[in-house]
Amino acid sequence: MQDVSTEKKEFTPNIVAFCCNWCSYAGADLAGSSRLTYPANVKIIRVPCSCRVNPMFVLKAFQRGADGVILCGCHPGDCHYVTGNYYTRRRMALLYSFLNYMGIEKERTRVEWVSAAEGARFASVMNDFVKQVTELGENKRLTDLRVKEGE
Amino acid sequence: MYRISKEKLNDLYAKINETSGLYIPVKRAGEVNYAVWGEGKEVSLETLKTVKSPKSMFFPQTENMMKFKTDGKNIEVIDVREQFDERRPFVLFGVKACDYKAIEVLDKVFLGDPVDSYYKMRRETTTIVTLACSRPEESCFCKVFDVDATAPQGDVTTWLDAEYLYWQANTEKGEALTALVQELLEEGGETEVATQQAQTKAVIERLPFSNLDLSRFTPENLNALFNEKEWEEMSEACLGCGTCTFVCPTCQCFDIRDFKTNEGVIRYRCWDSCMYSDFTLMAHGNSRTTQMQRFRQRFMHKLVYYPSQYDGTYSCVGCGRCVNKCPQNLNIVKVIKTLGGKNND
Amino acid sequence: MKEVEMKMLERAKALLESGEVARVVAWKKGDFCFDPSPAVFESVEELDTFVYDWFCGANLSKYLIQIAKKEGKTAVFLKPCDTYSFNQLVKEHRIDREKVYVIAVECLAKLDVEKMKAKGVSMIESVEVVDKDVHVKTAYGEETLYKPDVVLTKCETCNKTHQAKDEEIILHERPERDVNRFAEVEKLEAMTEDERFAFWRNQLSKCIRCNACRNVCPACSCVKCVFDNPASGISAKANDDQFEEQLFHIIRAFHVAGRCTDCGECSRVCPQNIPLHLLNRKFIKDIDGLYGEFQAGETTEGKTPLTSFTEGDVEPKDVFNGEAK
Amino acid sequence: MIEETLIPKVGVITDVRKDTPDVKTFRVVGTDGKKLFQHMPGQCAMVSVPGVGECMFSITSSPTNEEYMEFSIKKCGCVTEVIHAMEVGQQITVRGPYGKNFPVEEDFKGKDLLFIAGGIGLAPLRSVINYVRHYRDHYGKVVIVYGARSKDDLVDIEEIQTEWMNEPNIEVYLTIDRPQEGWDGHVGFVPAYVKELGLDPNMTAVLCGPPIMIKFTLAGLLELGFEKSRVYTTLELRMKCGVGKCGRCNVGDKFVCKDGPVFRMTELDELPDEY
Amino acid sequence: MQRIGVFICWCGSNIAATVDVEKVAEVIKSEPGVVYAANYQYMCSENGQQLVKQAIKEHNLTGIVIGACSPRMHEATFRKAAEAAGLNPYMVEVANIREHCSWIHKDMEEATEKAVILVRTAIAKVKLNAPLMAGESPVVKRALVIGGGIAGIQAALDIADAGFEVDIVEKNATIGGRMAQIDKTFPTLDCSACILTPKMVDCAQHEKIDILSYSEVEDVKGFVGNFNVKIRRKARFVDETKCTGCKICMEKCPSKKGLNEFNMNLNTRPAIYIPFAQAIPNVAVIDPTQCIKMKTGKCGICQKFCGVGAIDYEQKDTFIERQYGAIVVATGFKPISVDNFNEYGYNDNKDVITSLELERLMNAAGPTNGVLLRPSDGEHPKVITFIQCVGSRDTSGCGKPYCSKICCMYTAKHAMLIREKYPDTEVHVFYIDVRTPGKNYDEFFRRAVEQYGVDYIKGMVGKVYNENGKLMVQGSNLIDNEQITIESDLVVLAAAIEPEPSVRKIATLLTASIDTNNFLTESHAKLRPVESPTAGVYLAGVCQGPKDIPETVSQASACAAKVIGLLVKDKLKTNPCVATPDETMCNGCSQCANVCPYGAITYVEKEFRLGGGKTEIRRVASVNPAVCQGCGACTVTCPSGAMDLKGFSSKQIMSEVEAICKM
Repeated sequence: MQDVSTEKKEFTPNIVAFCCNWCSYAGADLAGSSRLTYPANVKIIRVPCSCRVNPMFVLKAFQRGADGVILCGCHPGDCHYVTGNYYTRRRMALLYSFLNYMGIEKERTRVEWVSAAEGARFASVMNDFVKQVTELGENKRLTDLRVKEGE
Repeated sequence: MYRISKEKLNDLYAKINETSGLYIPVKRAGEVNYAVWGEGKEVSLETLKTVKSPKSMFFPQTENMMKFKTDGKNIEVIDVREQFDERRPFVLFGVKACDYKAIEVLDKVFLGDPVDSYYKMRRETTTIVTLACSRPEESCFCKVFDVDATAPQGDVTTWLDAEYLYWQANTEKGEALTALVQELLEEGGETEVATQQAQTKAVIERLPFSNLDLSRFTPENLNALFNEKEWEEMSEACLGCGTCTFVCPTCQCFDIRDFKTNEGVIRYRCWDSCMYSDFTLMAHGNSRTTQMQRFRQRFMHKLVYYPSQYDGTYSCVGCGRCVNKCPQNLNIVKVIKTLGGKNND
Repeated sequence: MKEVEMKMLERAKALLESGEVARVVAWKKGDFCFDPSPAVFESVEELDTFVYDWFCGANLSKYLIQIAKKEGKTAVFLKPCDTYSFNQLVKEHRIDREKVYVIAVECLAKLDVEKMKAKGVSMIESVEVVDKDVHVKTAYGEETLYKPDVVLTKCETCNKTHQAKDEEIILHERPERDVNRFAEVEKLEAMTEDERFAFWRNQLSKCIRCNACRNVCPACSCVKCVFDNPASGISAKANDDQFEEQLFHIIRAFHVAGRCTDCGECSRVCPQNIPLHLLNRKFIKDIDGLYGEFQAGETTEGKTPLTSFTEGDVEPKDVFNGEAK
Repeated sequence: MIEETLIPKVGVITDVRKDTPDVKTFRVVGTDGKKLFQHMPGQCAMVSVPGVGECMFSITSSPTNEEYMEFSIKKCGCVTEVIHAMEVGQQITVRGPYGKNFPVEEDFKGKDLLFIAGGIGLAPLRSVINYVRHYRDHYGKVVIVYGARSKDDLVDIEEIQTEWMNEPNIEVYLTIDRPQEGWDGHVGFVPAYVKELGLDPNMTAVLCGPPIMIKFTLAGLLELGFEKSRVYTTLELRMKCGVGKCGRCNVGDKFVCKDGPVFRMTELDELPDEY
Repeated sequence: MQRIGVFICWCGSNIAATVDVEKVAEVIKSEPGVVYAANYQYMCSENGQQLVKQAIKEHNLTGIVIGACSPRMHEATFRKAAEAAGLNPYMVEVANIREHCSWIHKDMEEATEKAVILVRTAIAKVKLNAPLMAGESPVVKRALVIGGGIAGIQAALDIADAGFEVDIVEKNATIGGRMAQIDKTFPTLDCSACILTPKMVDCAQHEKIDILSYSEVEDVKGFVGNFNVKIRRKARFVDETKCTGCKICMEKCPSKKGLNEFNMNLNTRPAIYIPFAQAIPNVAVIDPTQCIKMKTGKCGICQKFCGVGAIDYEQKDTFIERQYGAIVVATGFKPISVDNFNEYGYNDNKDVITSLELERLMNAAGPTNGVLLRPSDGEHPKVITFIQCVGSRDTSGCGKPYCSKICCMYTAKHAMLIREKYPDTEVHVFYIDVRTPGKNYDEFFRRAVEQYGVDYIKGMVGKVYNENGKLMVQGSNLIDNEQITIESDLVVLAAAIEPEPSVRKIATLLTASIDTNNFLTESHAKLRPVESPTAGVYLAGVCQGPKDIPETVSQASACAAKVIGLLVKDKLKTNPCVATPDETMCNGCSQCANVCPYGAITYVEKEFRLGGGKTEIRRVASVNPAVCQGCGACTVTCPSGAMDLKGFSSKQIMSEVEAICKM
């Protein structure tokens, strides 16, 4: 596993990760308690279920300057709420495909299923995603320039 | 009077652009709107009606008014108008007679007391070059509002025919601009312009809406007009969108909103429409709850309230954009025909 | 067309006279031959201004949300494409089917006066359509246009048939055509990301946020739109900021995904002629490709693709251009 | 740089009083500790919390107060909710003054004055009442009728009871809608009370309160023989700019922000019924 | 003004070694709204909690943020502490600066910076938190058990023994289910009826149990604690209260050619019948499709002979409605139809039978009185071949993709029983794998092979065909790697089992979810295996997944324990983090109800003021907080944003997003 956080790079992307409380958030906890590393620019927002994530939240993140948004939930079939992540899967498949249709780089968005037992996978997914977004560079297409005005 | 051959227009634009920004009808993604000129842009002076009117030159769709820096409990107000000083002067090019009249309508609002400094600063640093119409269409009715489409005012008036753009300065600003581009101009064109004007006027006479009767739209009839039962029927198809408002050269309603940045707050204003259901919505009520009321407000404002506030000037200039653009074909002409007076039948 | 109009008028009269319906929703004449408006007729006398011609492109179904709530039954003339919107609204409990009397009327495509004008025709006085020829009389003379060039964009690829009717007035059958309504979407999909971005940037930069697309859209029937609601966190007015332009159209397309019947009104009403239907069609194409063909408004019951799922659905990462990798 | 009315001044909250369960009065001065600007009774100001929004409020303190100005604000929307959560020392922005004031230096001069207020409607009247008190000898008799839903909803009851009621030549009549423990004053609605009091119809009257109260009180006054031309009230509509340009607060050809908020009843009669 | 208190935990050196906790507290102090910020070695300790409580009181805090370990660890702890200090427990947010920060980063500066952002994010959220109160709903102290097999019987008995009323709804004329059809049970080989029938009798005699046999659930409304169930009592044409079970009607009935379902149609029964001798209730039922009187109007013999006048040809279905606090679904299974498997020739050869048919052929009360005779000619079979995995683990589409779990064991049981009773019989078993996990199971299987000499052949059967009256079983022997053909007298197919088809309707009524194989889905595969996602609905037996008798009984008892746990409560506390619609914005479009896995959303018509004195009636969503589990699926489906989730509101999440992005 490559840990990109140790490489000093000019551009460090800002990554927002939405994690469902029951699987992925717990997976992230396990990554922590296993002392696995992933870059500090990944920040996690806890939601009850991946199906709570509204496309508005994803767009809001990009507006406010996120360079990548990743959505993590239980593996299909393992949803704490039985069917939540099935809806997530459809919504996000369509949303991400649509964003790409509008010319937004598809590497900026991702959905991953991470169970509570997959701490290592959580870390490797995050490392991989950070690497991918770093290579892509800054989000310029879906950001609100006003946000950074005055900086 | 001067003229410049059409082939040389690009040189004219480039010359103007050396010292001033140039705001001119440009075709982008199939539609012609006023935009800042630049090399390679597709200028379209022939287009009779730009989708948006040139009002956005002085009253942009969105405009930052000030910024706030907040630090704990403290607020600092930052005046963004200082950027105006550094701004280049502008030339607004190709304004039709109706749109020029519309700027006069806006002037009364924004330059009246208290002066709107944002508008004023833009207005003062802009030279307006108008362009006479030569091929008006059925939705035009500027004649009703005493606009002469063939002889628009402005700092410079121009006419366009198949070969030349004819040029006449009217004001000091206009003279200055003329001097700047003098090298590209040659004398002549009086007869061509006169011929074109005569032809166009003849067409205007024949336009279906050229003889609308506005006689009932007077302040005395305000309440009577307000209470007409026809408003209900006229507005029943209204979607409550803002198309008519936003393409209108005289509509000037705006909203003031705040946007949170990482550092503070930007307070900006943006176009708003009296056709929108939340336009007059307050926390504890709304003075115009139905679309009929909002529809009535818009046309009463154009034809009665505004004239009552500003010496009888209508705030419609007959450009016909709403006639062309209303999704459901409602428009001010239908209102005038219904309520304007007996000579409309 | 005249015959159809006469028949419709006859029925409207009969329905109003007999008291079977309290009102008829249809179109009324405008100032020209090409600018009819939707209208509600409550008496036989009012029918003087009734019209049904080549320019009645407006979809009447959304008006029924409010109008059908009134006392008594409402009759409405619906073209094939309008019936899908109507059904979708019935499905979403916005219209009480029992209170509406649907008269299905024929449509052989509607004309777009803007396209006609763009062909250089102005001062139009009358229009007659014979087969594929559009004969236009203008103040400057007569011209003939090729009909497929000047129909509304939404009619170009339409193959819709009436999905709801209590009776029908159809004198001419419209032949089934072999058209691919996704051709334009596919063209965009074939572009590079950068090209697509440039395309949409160019188009959406024209947007003036007049909300015509939203307000005309039968799927956008929210009591209060998120964009008008300060509490939603994304409310906005006429911002011409790049992000806001994108946000509005992305969220709008997403909100109607699975519910959009592809009636094409959004593109018809856009004052800047932004091809908004290409946004909605992308969702439709993706849904068809990924989850099986689905046409919103075919039925008045059942779930939409976004409110259902299968266990084997494709993973988001495997979706590209509407197909699973 | 030319002046711009839309750019506000920064104000500091120096005092917060809780008047009723949903009304608080905020005292505001400039960052230099001085009063932000001069105004006349009945005029309004735009108060804002950057990032939240702006709202128009009538200035409730008297112009004769040279130290500060006050706003009595009822909690009823997102801006007011945020303002209500503010504490002493916090800053807000203020711009104004806007609108036409009560004709205190013209029509009111030398007249007997009747002030009738309901609930938060006292806010704009406080300014004019205290102005009149300050220039007491310029005016005749002063009668104040003030009512609210309950005694807890009477705004500024302390000032009324300790100052106004103890002043000679000022008659104060308080009423609440329903009987309440600890209240031994009048009980009943304002319109009825006004009729009960049998007031002198030659007074110049100012009405302020909820539309329904104004409607019935006006009817009562007319019955008593008051003339419409000598009855004033204030209107409240949605405002954004405050200077008659943004286009939303008009009633017919009048803008409430610019031509109001003070209107003579006869003026209102000429306007279309849309407020 | 909000008054937020922030508490940064060192967690000994777990956090403090990588995050400069003092600096975090210092930086956070100047955040708008923060009036108190502290750091402490162990926030979760008694002293740490005390610090929180004290600060809440002293600084009059309106919300607190704890920067510490994962909220999954101590959120509840701090909520309790807050509550003890008089602050609503939901005004607490935890910033995870251990698992998500100090433990994954090495660089102190970087980790400290991140910790600040995480705490800021939590502050942004807590500022929008609202005090939440857990709601309450009453509990009806009666349970419904759907299905009267061993699962239903066991669950009902356990619940009733705890003192609660239980109704068993059984669609057949008697309870007992599949277990009643089985001859012997593995691995003990004791008689199925001997252990089942006493339990059936217990049910019948239990004063708290009401058996509604020959009945079906028609409609279910309500929610956990308050289900309202409509039950159809099918007409049995015999008055249950009068019939004594004397069976004289059965003797006299002239129409005796009905197929005996209980015996897998291997013999016949009269039109009026009691399914089997020990049936509970011991009451006859008339098959109206077979009864001469009912078909032609002539006959009426049973009525003539019935001593108590119990026969009523005019009887109609009746409906009863009852309230329940909890529902146990125990609808059981059926063997799949083997018609699809042409290769085994089931339809063409009478001597190709299924395992359940074999059970009846070996049962003393069965069609052959327990003597193993083959169906075609009544001869003793000398060579018997068993084929396992018929339709199980089958991905071809003909069968089921799952393992039916019980077949290996019952086939071993059959083989062993046959070898014991008829030692001269040759027994072959074709198997793919033999799966024998379970107490004494493998030993049992080995006994069959080693002690009883059953011939186990690893391999698949390609074809069974009749050649000169002999059944030729052609298959492969994978161990010897050869094709073999076994000439057999009887072929027994270990058919897969599938959920009883009626479960689909019941699942719909209960809004309980069902998987692609029609098994009911449990709330959590590991941790809540007996609960349905629909609160108050529990799953017992094969309706939830293949299992054998001991497992079924365990699950039934587990269900009972869950039901008892629910019914002992007078009121249910509901999760306050539930969805709520803003009715003024709701379109009533039903999209939210379409995605709700719990059926928590219903619609009501409400009147709204429009202004100007006008009103309108609109259909709006209404969420039952007792049923909603707070997943939030509805909130995203709602286009107008009318539906929001308490505790995770859109505004809260968006303000978290904003705080995170502001680097």
